[in-house]
Amino acid sequence: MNPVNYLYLAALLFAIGATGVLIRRNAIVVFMCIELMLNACNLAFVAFSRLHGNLDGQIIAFFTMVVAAAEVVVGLAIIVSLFRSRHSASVDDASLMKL
Amino acid sequence: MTALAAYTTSTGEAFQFWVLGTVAVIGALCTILMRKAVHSALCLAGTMIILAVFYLANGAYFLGIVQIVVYTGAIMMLFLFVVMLVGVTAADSLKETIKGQRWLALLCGLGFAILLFAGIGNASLKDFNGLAKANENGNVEGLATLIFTKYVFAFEITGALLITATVGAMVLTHRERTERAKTQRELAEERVREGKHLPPLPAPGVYARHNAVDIAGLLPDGTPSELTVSRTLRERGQIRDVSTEALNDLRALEQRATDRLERPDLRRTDPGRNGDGDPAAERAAAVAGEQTEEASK
Amino acid sequence: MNTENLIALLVAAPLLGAAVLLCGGRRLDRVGHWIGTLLSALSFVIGLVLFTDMLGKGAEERSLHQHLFSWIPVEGFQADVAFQLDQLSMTFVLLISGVGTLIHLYSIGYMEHDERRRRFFGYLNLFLAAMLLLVLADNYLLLYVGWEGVGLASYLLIGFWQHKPSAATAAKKAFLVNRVGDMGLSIAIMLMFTTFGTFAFGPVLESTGETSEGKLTAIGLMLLLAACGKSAQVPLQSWLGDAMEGPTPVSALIHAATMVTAGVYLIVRSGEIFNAAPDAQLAVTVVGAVTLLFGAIVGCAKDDIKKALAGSTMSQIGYMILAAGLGPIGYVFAIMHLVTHGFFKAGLFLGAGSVMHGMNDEVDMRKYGGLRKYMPVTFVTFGLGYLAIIGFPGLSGFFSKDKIIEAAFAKGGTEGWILGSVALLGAAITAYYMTRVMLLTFFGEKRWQPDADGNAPHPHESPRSMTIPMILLAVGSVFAGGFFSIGDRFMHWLEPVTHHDHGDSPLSAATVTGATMVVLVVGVTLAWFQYGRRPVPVVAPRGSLLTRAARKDLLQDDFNHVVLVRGGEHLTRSLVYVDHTLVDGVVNGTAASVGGLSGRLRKLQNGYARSYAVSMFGGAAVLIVATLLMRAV
Amino acid sequence: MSFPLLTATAALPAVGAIATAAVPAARRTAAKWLALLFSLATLALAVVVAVRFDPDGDRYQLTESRSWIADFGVRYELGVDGIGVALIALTALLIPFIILAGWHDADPLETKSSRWRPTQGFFALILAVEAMVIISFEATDVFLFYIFFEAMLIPMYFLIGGFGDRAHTGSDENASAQRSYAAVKFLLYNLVGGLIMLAAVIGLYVVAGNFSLQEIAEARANGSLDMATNTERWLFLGFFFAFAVKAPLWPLHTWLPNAMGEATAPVAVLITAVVDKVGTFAMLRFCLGLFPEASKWATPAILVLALISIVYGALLAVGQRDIKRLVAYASISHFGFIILGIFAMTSQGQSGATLYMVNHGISTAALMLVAGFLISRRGSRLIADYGGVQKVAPVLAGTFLIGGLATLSLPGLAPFVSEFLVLVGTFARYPAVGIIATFGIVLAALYTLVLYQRTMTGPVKPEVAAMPDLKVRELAVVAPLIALLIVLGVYPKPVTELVNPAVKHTMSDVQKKDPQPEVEAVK
Repeated sequence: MNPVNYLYLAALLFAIGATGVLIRRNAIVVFMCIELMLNACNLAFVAFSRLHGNLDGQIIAFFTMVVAAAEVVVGLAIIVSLFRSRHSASVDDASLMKL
Repeated sequence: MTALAAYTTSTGEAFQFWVLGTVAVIGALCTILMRKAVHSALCLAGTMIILAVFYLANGAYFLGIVQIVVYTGAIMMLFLFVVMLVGVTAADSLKETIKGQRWLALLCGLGFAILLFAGIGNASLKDFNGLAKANENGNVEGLATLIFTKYVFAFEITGALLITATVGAMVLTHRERTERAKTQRELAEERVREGKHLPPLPAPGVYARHNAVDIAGLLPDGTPSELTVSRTLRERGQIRDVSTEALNDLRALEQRATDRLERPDLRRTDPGRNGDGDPAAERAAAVAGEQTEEASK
Repeated sequence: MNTENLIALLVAAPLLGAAVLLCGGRRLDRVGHWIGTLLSALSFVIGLVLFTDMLGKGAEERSLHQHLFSWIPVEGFQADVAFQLDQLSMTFVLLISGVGTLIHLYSIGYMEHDERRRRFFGYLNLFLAAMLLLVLADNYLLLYVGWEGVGLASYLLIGFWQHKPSAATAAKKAFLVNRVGDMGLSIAIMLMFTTFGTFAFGPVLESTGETSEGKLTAIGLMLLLAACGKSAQVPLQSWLGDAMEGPTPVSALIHAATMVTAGVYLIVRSGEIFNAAPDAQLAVTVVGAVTLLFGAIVGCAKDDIKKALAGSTMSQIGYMILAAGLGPIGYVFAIMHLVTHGFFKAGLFLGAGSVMHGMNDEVDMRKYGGLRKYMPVTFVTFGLGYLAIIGFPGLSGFFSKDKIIEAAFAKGGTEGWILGSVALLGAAITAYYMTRVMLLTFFGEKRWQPDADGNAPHPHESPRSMTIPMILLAVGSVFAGGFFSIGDRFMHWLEPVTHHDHGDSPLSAATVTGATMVVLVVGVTLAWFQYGRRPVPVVAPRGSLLTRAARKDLLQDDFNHVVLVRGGEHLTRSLVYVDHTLVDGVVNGTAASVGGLSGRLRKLQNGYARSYAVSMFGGAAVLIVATLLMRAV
Repeated sequence: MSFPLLTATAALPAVGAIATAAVPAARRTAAKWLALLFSLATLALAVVVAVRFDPDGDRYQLTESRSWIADFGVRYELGVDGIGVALIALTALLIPFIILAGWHDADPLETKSSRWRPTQGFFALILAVEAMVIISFEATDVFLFYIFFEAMLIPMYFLIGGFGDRAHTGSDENASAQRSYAAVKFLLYNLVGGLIMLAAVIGLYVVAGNFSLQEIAEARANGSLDMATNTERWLFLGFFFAFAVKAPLWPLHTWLPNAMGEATAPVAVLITAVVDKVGTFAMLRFCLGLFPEASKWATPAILVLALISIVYGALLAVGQRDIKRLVAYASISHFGFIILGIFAMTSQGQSGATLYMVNHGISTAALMLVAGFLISRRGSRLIADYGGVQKVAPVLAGTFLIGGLATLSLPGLAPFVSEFLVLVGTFARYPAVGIIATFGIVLAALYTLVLYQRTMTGPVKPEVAAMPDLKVRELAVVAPLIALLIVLGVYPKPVTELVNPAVKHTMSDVQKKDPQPEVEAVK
């Protein structure tokens, strides 16, 4: 088997995650989908590091995880405060981007 | 160890890839298709664990572990906490509100997938160097050397980022109490002034058949009083109702009876179940459904 | 001293008067009229001085020039303020300032009861200045200034009683019709500029030989258009009748003696151009002949004494234009008739004015009658003017008009015959309508009517200040013609400028004179039979078709009204509409459509984060595709 | 480096504007006097410029040049030729009269609070406009010119929209609605023109590499910079469009009647007599100076448009019911003459056009200001509301008549000289065009005399029976203008001498020779 299949898998997961971001209304699920996309990227990085035979890819993946962690923390905090204020976690309720 | 993550892959790895890969994809699909956030979270967790396995298979041992510990262990748990906060059983309806959004989304996703596949397919990635050399004196050591030499600034900055994120989260969630907390006396006077229920709020469900926090207590005339359920539950709409409880149990009994005695099905003619429109009734019905299933085991 | 420097003073004196009187304000009300009269008299005196000085010189060096300053110095364009005083201008100067002074004098009495008399004299002086500038200019552009100046003065004077809407309208009409003529003049000047590179009289007139006849014809026709406007010739004659709304002295000075003859001056001055362009000349003669009859016919039908006289003015100027169109044969006689006409027509108008003065400003001749006993001086002077204009042997009109008829025949060929006979016919009609005026006014029984305020008229002779000018003019109209013609004085005087030549007339002078006498008698008797023997109805009878048409200026006004005024109104109204809807609408329409488009576009901004996300995602995909394609290419 | 005279001339009114705006609300009269003082000082400086300018010297004089935005080769370059001097003098001359005429136009109504300071704003804005107009007459750097050409719109917008004619027809709301409509229309039209010009300016920079008028012109002359024919034409059109909107040329004229109708009479004069002149001036300096070939290419079309403007404007003037709109359409007709003279490309035509800019400024100012006095007395702009004024207010009527006669360019008054020059200049090259343009003379007489007859003559209307005659202040405004009209009509030599050399330069720019008369007559 050619390890490139990992890349195909990553692409598939990424696409699925993206679709999820687009179709789900629940902010938490949207976040999960984003996590899914990030993980797909990580998988790709890892596969690439295997491809190139050095560890930089893994480093990047590592950083991605850290950043993802930070992002999740902040994001979830936002969701919580949002839920407090309007008792709902639906992204559509926050349609304030229109005047 | 070095045998793994070679430039070619053993049949074992292939087998593992095909099996786990399928599961991972299914997990991802479930993540985006489950109606309840908690289910999505669980599926996602599954997918992530599988990814961790793949990391290991690709010679990224450290990452594999971190994946399990940090992601599946920390982040997903965080998710679950929030989900609980927002409501475990709260299931969002899959009815799309924005016109054409769903189709556009699917189109984009599909198109993007095809695009990536095409891209990867074009790039002829045949010869994998494999990590044998890179990992020869340990994967972790290799990473460490890189992190603390080449990527040290990035590392520091990431640390700063984490701190900031933590502080940010606290700032966001922490609510400053601006006014003095009301004393009991003031609260009492306030109640009297408003003239609604003079006594303090009743404890939930304690006068009812079930001592459950999410069941409204019955007033002397037998009608349930929503006041007795805590606000959060009320807002999540997770109040269960004594009467519906009883009815469901009854129905379950009858069901079993019919099953056993092959009587004609009564559900059609049952007035209690046509709870369309009113969401509370819907939720009740859903809950009832579970109850029956549980009961039938 | 050098007399040339006096020329500017001719213009300056009345101009100063105008300035003083118009800016002076009320404090000059009591002396204003005297200032005006004195200043016009002053320019007359200067004219006399120059005249005597000119007589002292030989015929050739009589043309004086005075260059004041360069007016419009522009690359390749030379316009100076410079004067030229030769015999022709001299004649006009004397006529204008002389008659002008007399009429100033007359106006003192005539306008006595008008509280705006000062301004009236200011306008009169303004007119004199402009008219003198017109005849003294040594280039066409400066002449144009005078030309429009007199137009302005006549506008102001016709509309002097502005509170009367009719007067205001008449003034506007006069100015507008004149403007049409002025257009001709300015186009002529432009043509001269492109052809000769200048528009000074000297260079232009000397180098007529060097250009094509077509150009000269064009210039000639444009000049003719100008002359038609100013001299009330067909087809631009319609304003003169209405111009009688002005005070009578104005009618006498501007619309009889001087301004209306400016057209004749222009044509005679541009003689060389016309000599070299026969077609233009023919057009001139035709216009003259037509107007001659037109005016005469109109004059027959009018009951308003001033309008009748206006008709006659028109027809007399027709004579002059006709003569001027005849070329060197006629120029001299055109000017001669112009001068004599100046005398007797002014006299007639002043007489009419004095009659109206006595009859509470009644103008309808049918309400006069038998006035000879009540205002003898007026009667006598008017009568002399009458005899002069109909060409009674020995009086001014006889000589001048007779000569013109001769010249018309002398043109030769069928044209000669046609023109000559037209002129004769005109003479007959003149005799008829003038006799009619005379009889209606001074003979027959009284047909006086009380005026609007109900006070019956009691005719009386006018004050001295009015009668003296009338007497002087009467003298002029009696003797001027004879004085000019005996030994052809006038001809020799003007010859250096206009180059006279005797055409070969098919008829002998005697024959023509005889014919004139015959038609004269016919006309008079005809009029006497119609108005002398029978009593005249106070209310005008319906009259024949021709009469009714003539009363309405042969329907020329109605034509103008229907075609020009109505058409113009519709045009402007529709244009205003177009401007508002179309021109403006296009712009506003664009604006509206842009607004609509943006309104439709903003629907995309539904504010839902997810749909924005879709577009971002799609955009990213598109970008990747683009980059891949770039890579591929 | 000698004293920067031109900068001073432009800066003085700007300083004045700031000073006037800074006057406290209570000291209203002080603000007026301050503004008048500054405008007079500017006039003095303008006179100095005119005196220091030597007609026979080189083309641009009193030049100043400082580096400004070095990266884009934008320089702060000033310099005047005869035309510029004439127009600066006109501007500086008219502003004091405008201020004096608008003395009470911006007094606050009682309803407003005392903190509201309309008077200061009004006069400050007028001075600001003056400053910008003057500097755009001086700028020899295209970019510098463009900036002030556009910046002019801002104060003008507020002058039109903020200080409307009190003598409006209909209710206040209605009036303010019309006013803001007019102001916005003015702004939009000119902005669109300006944007297109901006594109052309950038294009010019791309082609030529700098913005300096002189350098580009020289480079074009000695062939070191040759534009492709199409490039030049597009750039020309870009510039010309903006100037044609400002001028205004048919069919881009419709903003002018609204603006002049709704603005107060002095502001209307400011628009038509001062600001619009920048458009025609710029055609002469930039269109012909930078794009001679394209100018020649576009001439036929422009001549046709100018002819349409002349006849069309005059006809619409005849059809107007509103005095100020009538004057506006008359101005459109006159601008047609100016543009005709510019693009006839004969020295008579161009001298005439320049002279016409000056004379039209003065004559329109005279007519419009008197009309403003009339309107302020009766409180109506409709011609039909007047009649017989001449009997109750003879001086007003007289001045009005003289202004009208100047508008119909009566010989002896200034406009005649310029109009005739334009006509001759046009006729010399395009006889047919010249003849059609001559019809404008008759139409001008028509609308002027009809206006005078309807308002001034006839029986006295009861509403005007008590109308007072011109006051001293108003007479002080009108008399000098009329005197100037007469003087320039009889002795225009000072101006023509100023203008002729400049015109010679422009003619050499477009490399055109005057058509020679077929007969070289003996002089």
